Amino acid sequence: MTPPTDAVLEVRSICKSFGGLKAVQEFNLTLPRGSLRGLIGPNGAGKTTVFNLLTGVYKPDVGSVVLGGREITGMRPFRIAGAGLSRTFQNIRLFGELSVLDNVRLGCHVRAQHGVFRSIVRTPFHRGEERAIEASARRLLGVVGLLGRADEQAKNLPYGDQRRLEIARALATEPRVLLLDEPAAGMNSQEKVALRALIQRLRKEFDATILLIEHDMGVVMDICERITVLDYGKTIAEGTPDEVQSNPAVIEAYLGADADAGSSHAASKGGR
Amino acid sequence: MEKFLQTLIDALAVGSLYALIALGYTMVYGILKFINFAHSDVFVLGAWTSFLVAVAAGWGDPQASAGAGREWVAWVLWAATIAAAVIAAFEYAAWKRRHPTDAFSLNRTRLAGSLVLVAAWGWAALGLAKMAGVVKAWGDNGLFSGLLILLCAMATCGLVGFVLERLAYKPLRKAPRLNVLITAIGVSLLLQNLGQLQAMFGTRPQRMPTLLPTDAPLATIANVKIMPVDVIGAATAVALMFLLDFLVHRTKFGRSMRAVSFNPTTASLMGIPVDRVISVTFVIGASLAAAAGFLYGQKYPGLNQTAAAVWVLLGLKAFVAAVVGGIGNIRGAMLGGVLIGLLEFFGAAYVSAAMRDVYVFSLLIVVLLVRPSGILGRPMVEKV
Amino acid sequence: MLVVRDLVVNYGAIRALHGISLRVDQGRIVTLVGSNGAGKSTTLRAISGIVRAASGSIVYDGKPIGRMPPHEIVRLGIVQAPEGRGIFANMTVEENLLLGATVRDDAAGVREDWDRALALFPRLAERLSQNAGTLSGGEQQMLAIGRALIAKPRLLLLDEPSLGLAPQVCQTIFRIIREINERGTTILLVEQNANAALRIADYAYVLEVGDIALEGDAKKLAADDNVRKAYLGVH
Amino acid sequence: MSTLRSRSVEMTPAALPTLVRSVWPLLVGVGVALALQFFAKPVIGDFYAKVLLDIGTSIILAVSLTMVNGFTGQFSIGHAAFMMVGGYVSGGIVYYGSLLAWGSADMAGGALSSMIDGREAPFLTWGDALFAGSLVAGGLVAAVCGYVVGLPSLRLKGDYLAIVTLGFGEIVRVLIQSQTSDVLYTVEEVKETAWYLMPTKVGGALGFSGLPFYSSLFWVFLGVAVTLLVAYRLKDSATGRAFLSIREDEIASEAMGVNTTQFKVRAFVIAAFFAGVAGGLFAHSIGVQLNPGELGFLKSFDIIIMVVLGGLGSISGAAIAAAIVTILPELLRNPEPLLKMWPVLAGLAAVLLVAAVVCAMTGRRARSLVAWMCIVLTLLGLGFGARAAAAAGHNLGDYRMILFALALILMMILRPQGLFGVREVWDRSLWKGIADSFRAPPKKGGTNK
Repeated sequence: MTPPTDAVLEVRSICKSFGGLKAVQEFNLTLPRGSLRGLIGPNGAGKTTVFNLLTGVYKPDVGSVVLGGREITGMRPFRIAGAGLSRTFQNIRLFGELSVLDNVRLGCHVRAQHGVFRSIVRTPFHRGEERAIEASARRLLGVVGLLGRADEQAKNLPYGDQRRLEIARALATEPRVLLLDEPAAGMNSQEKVALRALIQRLRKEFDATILLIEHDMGVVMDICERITVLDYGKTIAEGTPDEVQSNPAVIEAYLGADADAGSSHAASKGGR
Repeated sequence: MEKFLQTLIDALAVGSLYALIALGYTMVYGILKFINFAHSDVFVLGAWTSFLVAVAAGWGDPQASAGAGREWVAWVLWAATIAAAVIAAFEYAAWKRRHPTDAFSLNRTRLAGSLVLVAAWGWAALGLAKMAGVVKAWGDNGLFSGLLILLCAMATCGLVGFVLERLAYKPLRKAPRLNVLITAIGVSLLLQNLGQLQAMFGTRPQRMPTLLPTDAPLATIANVKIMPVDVIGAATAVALMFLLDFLVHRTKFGRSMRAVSFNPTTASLMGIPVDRVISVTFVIGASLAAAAGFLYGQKYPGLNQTAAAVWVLLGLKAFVAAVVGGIGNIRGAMLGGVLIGLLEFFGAAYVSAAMRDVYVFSLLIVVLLVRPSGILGRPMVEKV
Repeated sequence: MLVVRDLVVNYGAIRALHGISLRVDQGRIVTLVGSNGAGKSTTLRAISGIVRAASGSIVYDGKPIGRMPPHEIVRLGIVQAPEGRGIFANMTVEENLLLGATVRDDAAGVREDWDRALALFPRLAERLSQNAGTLSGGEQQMLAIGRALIAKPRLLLLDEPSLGLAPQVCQTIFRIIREINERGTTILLVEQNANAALRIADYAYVLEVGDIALEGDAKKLAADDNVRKAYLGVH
Repeated sequence: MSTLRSRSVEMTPAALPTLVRSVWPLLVGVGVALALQFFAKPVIGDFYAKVLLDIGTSIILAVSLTMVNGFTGQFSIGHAAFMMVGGYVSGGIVYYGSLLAWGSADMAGGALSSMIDGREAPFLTWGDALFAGSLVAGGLVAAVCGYVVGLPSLRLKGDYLAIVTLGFGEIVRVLIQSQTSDVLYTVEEVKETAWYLMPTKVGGALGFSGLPFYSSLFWVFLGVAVTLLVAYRLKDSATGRAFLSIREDEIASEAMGVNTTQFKVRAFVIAAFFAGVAGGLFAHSIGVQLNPGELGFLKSFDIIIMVVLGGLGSISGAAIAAAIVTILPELLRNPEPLLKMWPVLAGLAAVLLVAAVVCAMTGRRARSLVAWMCIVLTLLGLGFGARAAAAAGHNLGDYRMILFALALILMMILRPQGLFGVREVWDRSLWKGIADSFRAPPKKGGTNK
């Protein structure tokens, strides 16, 4: 089967188990260029594991990941980042002691030449590159609205700002596909509105292809075109937000097993 | 054959001491996940404490301890006692005023509780030291004094371990591991250099008084004399290890300890007082190291100053033993200790004596690269 | 029995609970439902003393417990079966159960509760000498609850007992929770599986990102569309 | 959207101004080194010149270790081993090189290399060249060792890596101690010995004696200048940011495309190179005898103290701490120079106190003010304490390690990031924190527009 020409990320039935636990089973995904896909599911459904598999933190047991026509399965994370897959983290992983600007500048690392000798001697190209890096870092900070805080230490930012800084840092790698792991977690409603606007803007300005894990259904249902639902490592549904919301399997995954059958069973036995 | 047998005996005797020290490393690592660098200095401290106690009890050369005034020990004990009594009295009065009917627990006021504990403990150690003197005056041949001195050294170093943990490591429970490691290095340097003070042990090398008979071998096999020192040393070490193994695997406290090392948070949900368990772990580890210090001093009586790399290295080799056996694993530490002892002594006897440290550290590097979790350890996974 | 007032908990810069209030009355099953990251587990962790509240109060039987260390809270009779079951995988089932009895001094009472717990979970009795890590998910959950029961709780805190369990096993667990309650233990149940939790509970709170969105009689809430909204973001 | 590469090319400045900007700091460094050698040394006298020399060597060591422990957060506690390797290589080259070239191992250097005044000598001689070359060679061999030690960092982290570096240091020490034999004294002996045995003729456990004293203020501070320049330029570049990111969060760093293993090894190699150079300078210092027993892990701990106290990752912090750690024992031994300044220090402390009180009264944070005041007061107290102790017949200098050990422990508990953290003395954000304590406290959780 040949992938559709516009698919920038193609995941073919990857599986991963830890010990006896099948964390991810037969996960498939095709992301066309410029699309925004949601990935949802209850706690422990394997969403973050999928991200870890895509970005090389874990190696899939079977299956393949193809990014922009290039097989990246099982590569080390930094190579995958170089190939154009960048992510944010569920539990924010910023470089806390470094300045906000340096965090984003580090994102540019993967596109830079960074020779030790060049850095020490400061060749003209090195200076040019540093300027280019700083310019693009500042531009990205402007996009996420953190330019005014460029010189602060990242750990001193408020929570919502840290989330946005992670997005800017990930964007700085000039990714083909951006993976966002719960960007809205811990944000207040005001910040969430801003986040939605930011994501929309990323799609417009950067032509970004985004895969989004999010628990805040308000955000997911609002901005995603299509949604994939995971439960126990399995894909239980895929479709538009409306389809997913009315899918009985999804409702069961979120609200619990078939309520009536289960409870009547429990009630009949509970009275013993 | 003769050489082989002699090497084997030495290797086992010293290896069991390595194992004893390694236990302290491994237990602390098991619970707090850091290398307690200061542990090897506790070992040296144990040797010096037993030296001081033995000399004070009348063993060895009475000139050796001359000029070192250590009255401050008693002063510190008195100060701790009085402070504890005063604080406890005030707390008791305050408590009674608020809860006329309840029973008072010292737990309520941690400071007084700790001080009472430290003072009582210190007095007990001092009592053991005095008792060693009395026993000597009765005409003991060394065995009984040796036991008392061993206990005294264990008690003293246990106390030191307790205080160190409370003051240096407890404030860092939530700090990054690197910080704790640096603190441990700091504590190690502190112990080494405090020990060199004239009011402590001084800077001159000393000779440990011989308590166990060295002239009459217990048995002779193929021209190799089996000395009481080796047998008693190894037997004590093994006995202590069995005791610890029993404690850890068969008692309620040991269960708590293992629970804390597996997951401190969940352990606290079981009602286990995590901090207390950690304290006790330190105390046990330190007193085992002290025992090793005493026993090692009996076999090799040349005591160097506390910052001498030779003695600190002994402790570090024990650390290697802990890593080789699988750090965090108690039986692994025992196995590792014996392995290191064998490697070192056979290497020294059959290849090159000067390179003995090289074998040990090379083994460490090889083990870490090939099987970082050690022989009996299980690998850890980092969570993303 | 337990009154929580204006509880605020921060994890570093993150505010996990924005000041929630709830009460648990003696003899009841109260449930705390809500989606991921709503702060359910954080609430239980604060009650057990594992995380410290930034402000607010937790009062148990008229006694403030907000500043107590966890092991003393257990001594008071508040026992938690934590999220992810908190099994000590390197110990046997028997040792795990015995750990539950850490705070108890009455050997006879422990034996009684031991028998009772094993009667409740006969599967555990068969596996006493087995390593706890080798148990299946459902058995581990049983072990966690059984272990908590041996501590003789007056207030039992259950954190997502159905997590990762097959539906059938879930039913068994919920049935047993009900049984435990009928024998007089008060239960505060945190669940994501709202349908099942609301079915067995007397009173329920619905948490949404650190705030209580809804509260009320569990049976009434079960029929309320707003619960569904809180979970699935339906507008 | 254009790529970073194409934008970089666009922004590349002209070569000539870049050359000037690249070179001027080094020229300044050479100037300072020359000034120290020819103007400062006669003024401060032999004793303080030697102290200054030691400070310079310590700064090179501390700053080089900062590149590993501070930048990448890998914890090496075997740094003295690289120093030892560099020292022995450099010492061997100079010693036997001089022996073969001039028939004697005596110092054949010019005025640049001299620590002894009033010696009539040309400015620069072939001996100096030999010495400079040997330093580079020592550094390179140490760098190779750094590569070897860096490799385990592919698999090991934190305390495990620390132990491996320590083990490596001990192995090097024992090998030199036990596998080398006496130094050869005459040209004939050298000629009779097979060339491949020469590396073993470096003195064994007794140490490498008879090394000529080439290390002068000029060479040492030239080394300091180069080390500081390299360290700072690395830190302020893509490479340095990659180093720091590994320290901050290795997983995130890898996810951002940093080849963490490669950069860790790079850090080890660079650090080892400079430690090797420092070893060469140390080996040829006046009053020093190169001895493996002195360069064990206790020496490594000395360097760690400097790095940690200065702040893990702060170049200037490490340099300042190195200076303090080196000079403090001397000051404690003879506190008079410090005590001469006591009115200044006391005045400073008073100003800080008043400022802190004013801040506290107006409800502002004054923690950093209080911290600085404590530092000033500690200095004063140490001075007076040392004088009192000296009067009572004690020498506080003997207690220096106790002080440093306590400082290390307290620092970890109270200010875990060290005096300066990752920031440099000239960083605005460092002083902003202090300035902030004068202003109103920042609002919590402010959102961005």
